[in-house]
Order: sequence, then structure tokens, then C-alpha cells
Amino acid sequence: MPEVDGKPKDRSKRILTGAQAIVEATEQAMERHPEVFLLGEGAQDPKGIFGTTTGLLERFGPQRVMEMPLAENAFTGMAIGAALMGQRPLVVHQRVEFSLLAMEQLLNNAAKMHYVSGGKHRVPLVIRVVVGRGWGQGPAHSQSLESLFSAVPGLKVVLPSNAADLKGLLLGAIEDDNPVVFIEHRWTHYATGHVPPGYAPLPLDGPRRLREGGDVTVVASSYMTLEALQAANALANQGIGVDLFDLRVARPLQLAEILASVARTGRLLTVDLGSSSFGLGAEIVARAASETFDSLKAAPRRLGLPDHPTPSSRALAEVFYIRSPQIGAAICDLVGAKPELRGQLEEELQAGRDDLPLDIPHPSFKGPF
Amino acid sequence: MPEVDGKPKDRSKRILTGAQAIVEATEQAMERHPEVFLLGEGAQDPKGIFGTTTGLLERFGPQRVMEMPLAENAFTGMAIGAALMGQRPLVVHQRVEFSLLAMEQLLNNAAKMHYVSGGKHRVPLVIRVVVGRGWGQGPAHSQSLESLFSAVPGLKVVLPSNAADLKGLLLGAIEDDNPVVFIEHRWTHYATGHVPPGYAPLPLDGPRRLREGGDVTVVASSYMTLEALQAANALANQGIGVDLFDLRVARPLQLAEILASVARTGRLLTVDLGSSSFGLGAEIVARAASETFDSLKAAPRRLGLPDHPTPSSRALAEVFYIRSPQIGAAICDLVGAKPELRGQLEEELQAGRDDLPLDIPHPSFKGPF
Amino acid sequence: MKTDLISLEGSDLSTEDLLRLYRNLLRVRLIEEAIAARYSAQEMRCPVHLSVGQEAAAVGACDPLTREDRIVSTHRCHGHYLAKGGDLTRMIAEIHGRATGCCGGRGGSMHLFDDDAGVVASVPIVGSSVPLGLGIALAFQQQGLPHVAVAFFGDGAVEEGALHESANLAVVHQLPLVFFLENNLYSVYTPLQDRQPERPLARFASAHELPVEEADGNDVLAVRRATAVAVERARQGEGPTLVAVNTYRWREHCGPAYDDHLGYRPEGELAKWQAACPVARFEKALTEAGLLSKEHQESFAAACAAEIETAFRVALQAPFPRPESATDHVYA
Amino acid sequence: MKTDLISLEGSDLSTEDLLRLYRNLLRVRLIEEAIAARYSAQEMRCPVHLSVGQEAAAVGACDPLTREDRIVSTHRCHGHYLAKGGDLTRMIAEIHGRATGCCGGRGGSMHLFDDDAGVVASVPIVGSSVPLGLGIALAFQQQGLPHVAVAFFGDGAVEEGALHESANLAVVHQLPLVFFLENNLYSVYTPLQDRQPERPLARFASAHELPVEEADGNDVLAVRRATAVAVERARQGEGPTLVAVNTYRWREHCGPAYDDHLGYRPEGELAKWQAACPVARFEKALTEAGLLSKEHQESFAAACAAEIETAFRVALQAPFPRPESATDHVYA
Ligand SMILES: Cc1ncc(C[n+]2csc(CCOP(=O)(O)OP(=O)(O)O)c2C)c(N)n1
Ligand SMILES: Cc1ncc(C[n+]2csc(CCOP(=O)(O)OP(=O)(O)O)c2C)c(N)n1
Ligand SMILES: [Mg+2]
Ligand SMILES: [Mg+2]
Repeated sequence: MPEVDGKPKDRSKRILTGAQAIVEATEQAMERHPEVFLLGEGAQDPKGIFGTTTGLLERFGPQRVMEMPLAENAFTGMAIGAALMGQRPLVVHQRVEFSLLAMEQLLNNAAKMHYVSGGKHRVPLVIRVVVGRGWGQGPAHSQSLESLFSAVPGLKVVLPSNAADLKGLLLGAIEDDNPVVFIEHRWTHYATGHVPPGYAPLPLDGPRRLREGGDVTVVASSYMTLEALQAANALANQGIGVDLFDLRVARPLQLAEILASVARTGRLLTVDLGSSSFGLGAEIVARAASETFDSLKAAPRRLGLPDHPTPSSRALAEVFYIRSPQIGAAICDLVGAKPELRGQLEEELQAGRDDLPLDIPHPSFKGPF
Repeated sequence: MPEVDGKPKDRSKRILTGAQAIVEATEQAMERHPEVFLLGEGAQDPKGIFGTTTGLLERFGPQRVMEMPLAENAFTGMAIGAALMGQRPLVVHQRVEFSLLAMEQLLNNAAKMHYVSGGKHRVPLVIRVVVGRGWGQGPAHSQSLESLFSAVPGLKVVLPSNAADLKGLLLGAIEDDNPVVFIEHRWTHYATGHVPPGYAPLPLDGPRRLREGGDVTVVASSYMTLEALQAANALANQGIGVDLFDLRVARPLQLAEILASVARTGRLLTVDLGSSSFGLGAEIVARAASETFDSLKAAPRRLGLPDHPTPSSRALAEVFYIRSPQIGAAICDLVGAKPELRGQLEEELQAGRDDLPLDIPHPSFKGPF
Repeated sequence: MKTDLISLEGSDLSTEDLLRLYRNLLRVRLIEEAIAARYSAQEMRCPVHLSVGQEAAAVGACDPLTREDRIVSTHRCHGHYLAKGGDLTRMIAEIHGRATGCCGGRGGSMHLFDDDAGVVASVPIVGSSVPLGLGIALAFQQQGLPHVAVAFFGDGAVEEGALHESANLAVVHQLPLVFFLENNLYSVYTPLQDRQPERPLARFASAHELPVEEADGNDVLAVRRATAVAVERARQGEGPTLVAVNTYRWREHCGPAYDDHLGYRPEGELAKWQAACPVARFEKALTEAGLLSKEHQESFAAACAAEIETAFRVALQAPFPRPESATDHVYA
Repeated sequence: MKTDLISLEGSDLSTEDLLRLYRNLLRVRLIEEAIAARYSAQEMRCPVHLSVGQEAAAVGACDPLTREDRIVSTHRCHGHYLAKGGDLTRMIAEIHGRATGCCGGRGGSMHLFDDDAGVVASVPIVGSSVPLGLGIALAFQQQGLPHVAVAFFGDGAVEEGALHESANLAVVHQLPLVFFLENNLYSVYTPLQDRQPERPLARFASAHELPVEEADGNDVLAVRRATAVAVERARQGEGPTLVAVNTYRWREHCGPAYDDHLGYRPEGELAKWQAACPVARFEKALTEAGLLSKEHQESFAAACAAEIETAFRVALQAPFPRPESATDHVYA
């Protein structure tokens, strides 16, 4: 379970940052599976792609930690071809936007090869895409494109929220025989958490309940889970029970447990990392509306990015991103909480943040990034 | 209004095929606006890109009907650059899949330039993408990617269903100062309808009600509108009133009229051209669930393609595509019609089709296409 | 193009080798002609891109390959698939959309593959399979195997960015990959000169320091020779090569017919290329060298015809895939 | 690289021209150094890619252009923007995220543009602005205007398919476009030899029959000469040219610091390139030719410093965009 603010309760457990968890997963997978290799622009770079590839070149050499030219389309196809031959490539893009140049390869060749071949071909491929945010990255370096990938049958799409999942799900993605788009929010690289040391791949088996509660079902993904958890914790103190799910896997979407929860609570809020419109929340709400219709007590709600590109200026980012106070407020609305409570909660959640700049994840961090 | 089976009621009106309507729109726009030019692979081809560019080269010459090398990414960027300088390019892709190679240009440069420039730049660009179907086109030549484009703020997405709209909305798209993805289903090229002869651009202003009815709201797009209309007509004979909307514009999504209809009927069915999951229907249903919650009488439903790539074999296509009998049946379920009625309706709708092969739009048509 | 006799000199091939090449050429031709002849029956309900006229490229390129070597192909893949040893019955069944097809009917004519024969994938998006070829070659390199990958593509693909990115990558990583370019002068209806500057097409390779072997694409021996050099280089760990050959598509881009009446190709061009027929020229050379008798030739043709007849009969009798199976194999 | 004096001979430039070039070089340098110096105050909260060391490329390339000529640039766009005449105050405001920035704070440092100056767009996706340059050139051609477009890009962009597609398209349509390649030997931390085969980088142009002009990228006169040839060719309707120059980035790829301690560049390489400083070399040449006095130089520098001081002060006092305005201008 993610620890908000990185304050683990049990200090005997091992704490890593998300970035360290990724390094550890990659290291262990490469050690265990000679077919696993890493490739990408900057795979060998001295800063280790935000610290997520640090030490791998030294350990495994340039044949297995391959630096790529700026040729996203061709090297994605190359990875697919290698996967068809039984290798297990791990591609990394420092920004999800660079993968747009490889959409044809991903959507046609990676996603469909298994299907078209009637199950004969396999594409055990992982594409790590880093989703930027903050420090004025702006319109072409901080999109969150999970809904694009999630619309493609044949791809799997994973959105880890915490260090343990970054490790476990990355191992699970590497062991999976399908092409997996592994979406890493930059801020989950910084967040710390307990990470078990061993080789323990987690299957890509869908959402995890992070908190139990009877009043409202909340589904968040990736970094937004941390914001939602903060809101849920504060609400619990007020006696409002949030059944909080970390979505984890957006495709194939496994909603059984979430729908069962909605059937119980009658209330649903989704919190998307990317845009609200045409986002993951649309699919989840549509499914809930169709499949738990009779149990719904209130209109389901979605939170997510507004319907415009990401502006660079921090003044505009201020109203762009969803944070825990808004999540808390939306939940209050959903459960029909008293206005005083809503106001108080928003204030409380905001209070812990007033000294944090909006555009960086942690005050000790100095740009650029 | 589209004429199902191409049987217009008023024989005095002028009847064109969808393809002819596109030619006429292009011709009129090029005549009126010297900034309009056509570019694409096959723009000059002797078959006229499924008959949609026939005669244009002869009329306007190779400077304005530009043949392109196989360079989708660069020529899309070229079109965007020309649009930034006040030209009005009309790009055509014979299959929507080819545009996947240009996703970076479309999503970053075309969609965001106006926003990023604070409104100074304009990208008056139309991208015609043809959506294939039938005749075993298979997995990489018959996808329907409208939900990908519709997820992108800054793009407009148009899905015409009939000859009059193919002409009017294409003119409207050309006159629009934004990048417009104009999605043409192959079978709408064949369908005939009344087309007014003059230069009359239709604004990209959202859905059109095609039939009024009080029992259920149905929203379809592109070719699926024709299937839905067939079902709605049959249902009307049975006393079931369908409020049928042709979506027309998937982005920006203008749902006011549809939501008002749902508030009235309490029942909603969406019929997507592409996949049901993560499709346009998800967004529409989610909006309806949030905004018309108190009026809903039954769980909203979505129809659309199943969650797998398009198989080539006609035996597999048989269960892949949604047709009027299934739409009729879904509506019966929604309104709680008697099982006999449902069965009778399905039979009636199927009867008109039994002699039509599934994989071609019209029996007189001979492949390949 | 050349219409003269194909010279058998300088080839170190045995009579058996030469006759194998001839048989393979003839077989591809007859299969494609049979598809053309039967297409109007509308049982093959998928697009077909025939390679009639281009047989020597496919056959000459695949002849130096071992079974373990792999190829990737394009929309125009019939010839490559057959020349590499792909199963005819499964190909014809695939084009008929049958469960017994090489993709179980899921791919149709543009997605032919055969794992046993080393045909990894055919892909209908132009240029899209070339990067797959890189990956196959990379896997060979990583696995320490002495095998070679061949990526087939047409003159149109040279305009795609993917091809240039691939050439650069292959050279930088010295991948055991042969880029095999069949220049048939057209992309659908558009001639080369409307799409690319005038220059020897193979020159694009110099941008990437990619070595080049050129050959007359209608001379199966010349193609074989050029490819063998490239394959040997790759096998020895000396990296990729571009093999560039000129050839010509006789029939329409997609479909069974001749379409010269559309006027997109200069009058007489087709006739000239037909005079350079890769099958007839080689047949004549073998005949004049006394290696191929009329009877021999006729027995080859008859054997092919019988094989083809059977393949079509079997395909037409084969079951369609069960509709419910459409949802299988979305995920492994 | 060359470290010798820049020769003023053979240039038909007046003293005024030469001093303008010098002033522009110095100005770009001082502006970039000012950004570096102030970046740690964390008021510029967006990535910055400084072009310190590469000033002669930007200045030499833009000098032969008219105001009506247009350029497109990359993530490393400050120099190009300034050299083409982009407004300094609006640039500094943009980097500070202010409403008065050239994009109203929406783009940040990687999206600089200035319609009045002919800077159409800067785009942070590598290779992505080159196709925009094609379109600008095409518009000039279609509108019958005698203007020229210049697309700036780095050595990394040469690996992108978009660049090859663009080169082909520009040649086929004889577009009035200058491809301007600044080879600074690195893409982020990765040296050229890990990404491309060894060969003169400009050779990629031969794949597309794109004519080439090469120049020492740290010699503003050489760059100017080479670009002028290309621009004139384009203006005369004779199509596109590649101008390829070698130069060097002094500071880190992104951000204000020096990062040589990371060890990704050979020891001493930076020092050698610093010895070939495009500003100092030109300054020395002008001084030795008696065209630039110490006082003159100092007054230039002081004027720049004052301009920069003002630009930062104005930027820091400028309002941020109103939060509610974030939803404006999604559609025209
Ligand atoms: C990316 C892409 N663009 C366009 C097409 C449409 N198309 C199919 S085949 C073809 C011609 C390709 O020409 P070439 O590569 O020379 O192969 P040939 O058909 O001549 O064998 C085209 C344009 C496609 N399949 N993929
Ligand atoms: C398509 C794409 N891939 C990767 C990146 C990340 N990136 C930003 S700048 C850069 C280096 C580009 O090198 P070059 O073109 O030589 O320009 P330089 O930075 O040296 O000026 C890279 C890889 C990007 N912005 N876009
Ligand atoms: Mg060709
Ligand atoms: Mg560089």
C-alpha cells in the first residue's frame, strides 16, 4: 500500500523510491532472464533516465542496455521483432509523447500479432512511458495518454501508483507474454514506499482495494491514487467511508470488484490521471451505469484533467491538476455531506500543501526536470 | 436525412452517392477558396480514391491536387505548416491506419498550436480518413479509430452518415479554422441521398435528431446511423418511439440536445462505429449517467465492436459488426418490449438482409475494395 | 530492363540447383495466375496483391537462405511466402478465410506467415515490417545464432521514415539483416518520378553507410548472387546490406486484372517488361543450355497445376472458423 | 574544429554588416548567460536548453533572411528566435510563465515564436518542426511569394524518419526551404558515433539529391555565406538545400549548468571548442582588422546588459495569466 508523504508505519521494512524500485525490478529481471534487454534513448545515460536505469549499463553491458538513436518508430518495431523471436525487450521513452511516433507499430504490429496469427505469435514486450508533470513541461511533454493505449485491444496498460507496484508490476509486465504499456508518472518515481527485496512479479490482475469504506467507491490510477488516498484518510476521520481502489491495470479492464463495491456503496467517483473526457473514468462510469444501475444512489462523478492542452505557466497549472482537496470536496458532494464539513475538509487537505509549490512533487527537489 | 436503402421519397430532388457528394464539396471549396488544396497518396490516381477525387486533377491541376510520396508523417506536418500560413489543406488518407504514422504531428502540432500560441496561430486543416470495412480488409485496414482522435483537445472530429452531410460537413470542416479529422466510412461513400447543389457549408455544430420518439434515445454515428435508422423505422411500426440522433461531431462533443432527450425518455442506447469499450458511447453514457441521473429509467446500453482486432474471414466478420437486428433487439430490451415483439422485429430486420453478403455494402458491388 | 538471355556462366550452381530455381519461379507464377483466374468467383473475399512479373526477386532472394533464416514481407507477400517455403495449402485457405489458413482466416492475403518456413510476418502497412526485420536480426545477434533476416519492401517504402530509421539502426548495430528492395517503379498508380527525385534508387543507402548490391530483378541468377553476397556478409557478422533490384508488376496493384487501360503507365512499358519475363527468360536459357527439355518443363507445369488444383479444392472444402472463435487469442 | 582567426576577406559585407553580426552574436551569448545565471532563483519554472557556444549558427543563418522569410526551430530555440528578430522581452516573460510572454506563458522556453519576426514555431519534439517548415515553404510557393523558410534541427534529428521524409518531399516539390543542421555532436548525453555510422553527417542529403552547403559552425561569416547560397537558390525557385555546420554546446543539454563532470564527453573536448568560441573568434578578427575598438565592444556589451536587465525586470513584474484563462483558445 502506498504511503502518503512517505511516512511508513513500520520502520523495519525496506523503503525505496519508485525510481529505485524500477531499477531493482529491471536488474532482477535481467539477471534471471537472459532474454530481457533494455533499449531506449538515454538507456545508457549518466543520469539513468530519472534514476530508473542507474547502474544497469555497468552491470549488464551495452548489448543488454542498448542506447538507441532518435528513431522511435523503428526501434519500437525492432523490439516487436525481437519479441516475436522470444526475446523480452524493455523499451523506455523518457516522455510518453515520443511514443506517438511509434503508434503504428504499437497499434498494428504489437497489439495484433498474437490475434492475427491465431495465437501462434507472441509479443512479450514492455514499453515504459514516462508521464511528465510540473516544472512547466508544457503541452508536448506532460500529456497523459493512457486512454489512447487503453482503447487498443491486444495491448495491456498498467499504471502503477507506488514503489512496491512499480517493482512488482514491472516484473509482472516483463513476465507477461503480451505487449504492455507501462505508464510511469514522474512523481511516483520520487514517492517512497516499502518494497520487498525478492523477485516477486505481480500479475497484471487488476485493481487493488486500498481502503475499505461503505459510503462511496473511488477509483484512481497512478499518482492520482496518492491524492485520493490523502482525501480518503481525511474523510475517514470525519466518519465518511471511502472504498478506495487503485486501478493499476487499465487494459484489460477488470472491474468485477469495483462494480461489486459500487453495488454496495451506490456511489462512484473516478479520478483520472489524464483528461476526464474520453478518459478511463468514462469507461468505468459507463460500465457502472449499465451494470449497477439499480444500486446507484447518486449520479456517478468523474474528476480528471480539463479539456485542453497542458499549459506551461505555473499560474495555469494551478487550475489544471486535480489534488486531494478537490477529491475530498467531490466525495462530500457525492455523499451529500454538510457544507461545513466539505469546507473544513478542503481546508484541512489544503493546509498540508500550502507550502508546496504546485509544479514540483517535493520541496527539496530543484529543477529542471 | 439519410435514406435507408437509397429510396428517396421525393424523386424531384437531386440524388448523389456519398462519394459524389465529397467530390462536389471539394470542387466547390477549391473553386471558391484559392487557399484550399488537396494532398495525399493517390490524390491524382485514376480511380479517384474510391471516386471521391474524380476529376479534380483535371480541373485544378497538380499544384492544387498534390500527389504525395509515402510519407504520412512529413506531409501531415507540411499540411499543418501550410495551414499556419493561411492555406487550407485537405489531406486524404485512403485508410485511417496510415494516419497513425502522423499521430505525433496531429496530436502535438495540429491540435495544440492554436492553444499554445494563445490563440494567435490557426490550423485550418482537414484530414479525411477513410474507414474501411468488409471484403476481408482485416486487422490493419479496417479499424475505426474515432475514439483516439476524439480524446484529443484541439482536434475536431466529424463522422458524417449520409451524402448531404458528407458534402455539407466537409465544406464546414474546410471553412473551420481548426484541424478537423473527417472520418468517412467506406459504405457511406456508396449510400445515396439528396444533396443540395449549392455551396452550403454546414457548421460542425453537433448532433441531429433524425426521428422523434418518446421511448428511448439512440445515438449513432457515421454508417451506424443508417443501421439504427432502419431499426428505428421498424420499431415505429410497432409503436415504439425512438428519439434517434446522428452524432455527427464527436469532438467537441455537444450533448445538450441528447441529454435533454434522455431526460425525457429515461433510456439511452449508443451505437458506435468502433469498439464499444473506450468508445464514444462510453463518454456519452458517462455524461448521461452524471447529468440525467434522476431521469434514467433503465440502465443505459452501448453497442459497438467487440474488444478484438478485425478478423479478415467473412465467417468471423459475421459476429463482429453490429447491424439493425441487434440494434432493434437492444432497444426492445431497453424499453422492456415483449419477447415476441423482439423476436418478430429481429426477424423482420434480418429478412431484408438475408440476400446481402455481410462483407459488402451492396450486392451489385464487386470486390476488391 | 534487360531482355537478353540469362547467362548461366559464372554461376557455380548445379543443374539441380538451376532446375530448382526454375521450378520455384514457375510455381509462383502459376499459383498467382490461378488466384487471378479464380478471383472473380468471389470466394477469396480479401484484397490480393499479385506479384506476377516479380517472381525472380522472391525466388532469387530466398534461395540462398536456410530454413532457420527468417523473412518479413509486405502487402505483396505471396511470392516471398512461397519462395521461402511457406505452405501453399495454408496460404490458399487463408485467402479463402478458412480456419485452416495460415492465420486461421484472421489475416487474409496481406498477413501471410509460416513459422516452420521462417516467414515471420507479412504486414500491409508500407514500411512497417522492416523494423520487425531489425528485431529478428537483433534476436539472432543476441542469441549468438548464425542466422540472417531478410526484409522485403518496395520502392514506395523508401519514402517512409521507418525505412531510414531502420537503415541507420541496422548499420549502427551491425545487424545480420538484408534489406531487399524490389523496385517495380510504381506505388499503386504513382510512378517513381512523382514521388522521389531522379537518382539511382539504391543511393538512399549511402545516407546510412549501408553497403549495396544491385541486380537485374528479372534475372533469378543475378538476384540470387547479389543476395548471397549480402547474406554471407550478415552471417559473418559484418552487418546489413541493401540488395536493390528492378522489376515490374504486370497486373493491377490490388486485384486480379490487368489495368493498363487506365493509362498510368506509359504505353508499351508493360510489353517491354513482359518481354523480360523472369520465368520465360530463365526457361529459355535453360532450354538453350540443354538443361531443360520440353517434356521436363511440361511435367513441372503439370505437377504445379495439380498441386494448385488440390490446394484450391482443399481450401474450398475447409471449414470456416467458428464465429465464436473470433474472440480467442486477444491476449496470450 | 577551427580555432584560427575568422577571415574577413572574401566577404562582401560592410563594416556595418560585420558589426551587426558581432552585436547579434554577443547579444545571444549574454542573454543565454543571463538565463543561466538567474535560473537557480527558480522563477523560470520550465526546462531551458541553452545554445551557448552555438551562437554563430543561429546568427549566421538568420542574417541573410528578410523579415518575411520564416523559420521553425526546436527545443533549443533561444538563439534562433533572437537571431531572427524575436522580441526579447516577450521571450523572457514566456520563460517566466507570464501573460505577456510570446505564448502568454502557455509554451515556455521550448515553444518560442514571434509572428512579427517570422519565427513561426519552436517545437520540443525532435524532428517535428521540420515538416512544418515544408508547409511554410509550400505556402510561399503556392502564394507565389519570393520568401524562404528555414528549418533548424540538430544532429539527433537526422535519425528521425520525419527528416528523411521531409528531405524527399522538399526535393520532389522543389520547395523554397533551407534545412539547417547544427551538428553539436551530441543528443543529450549520447555522442554521434553511438547513434549513427561514421561518415560526414551531411551525406544523408545525398539519399534525397538534396544539395549541400557546409560551413564551420563557429564562424559566423562562413555560416552566413553558406546559408546565403541556400537562401538565394530557394528564392530563385531552385529548391531546397541542406546547410550543415559543426558546432558545440557548452553547457548541459537541459538546464543552466556545465556538466562535463558527468564524463559523457571526452576530457578536453569542451575546452577545445571553447577555444573556438564563435563570439571571441569573431571579436578578435574584427579587433585585429581595426573594425572594433575596445570601447565599442564595451558599449555593445553594456547596451545588451541593460536590455537584458530590463527584460528580466519587466518579466518579473509582468502578471501571470489569469487561472481562468487556461480554458481559452482551445478552438479558434
Ligand atoms: C503507410 C501506408 N501508406 C499507404 C498505404 C497504401 N498502399 C498500399 S500498397 C501501396 C504501394 C506501395 O508501393 P511499393 O512499396 O512500391 O510496393 P508495391 O505495391 O509496388 O509492391 C500503398 C501506397 C499503406 N498500405 N501503408
Ligand atoms: C522525438 C523525440 N525523441 C526524444 C526527445 C528527447 N530529446 C529532447 S532534445 C534531444 C536531443 C536532440 O539532439 P539534437 O537533435 O542533436 O539537438 P541538440 O539537443 O543537440 O541541440 C532529445 C533526445 C524528444 N524531445 N523528441
Ligand atoms: Mg512499387
Ligand atoms: Mg545535437
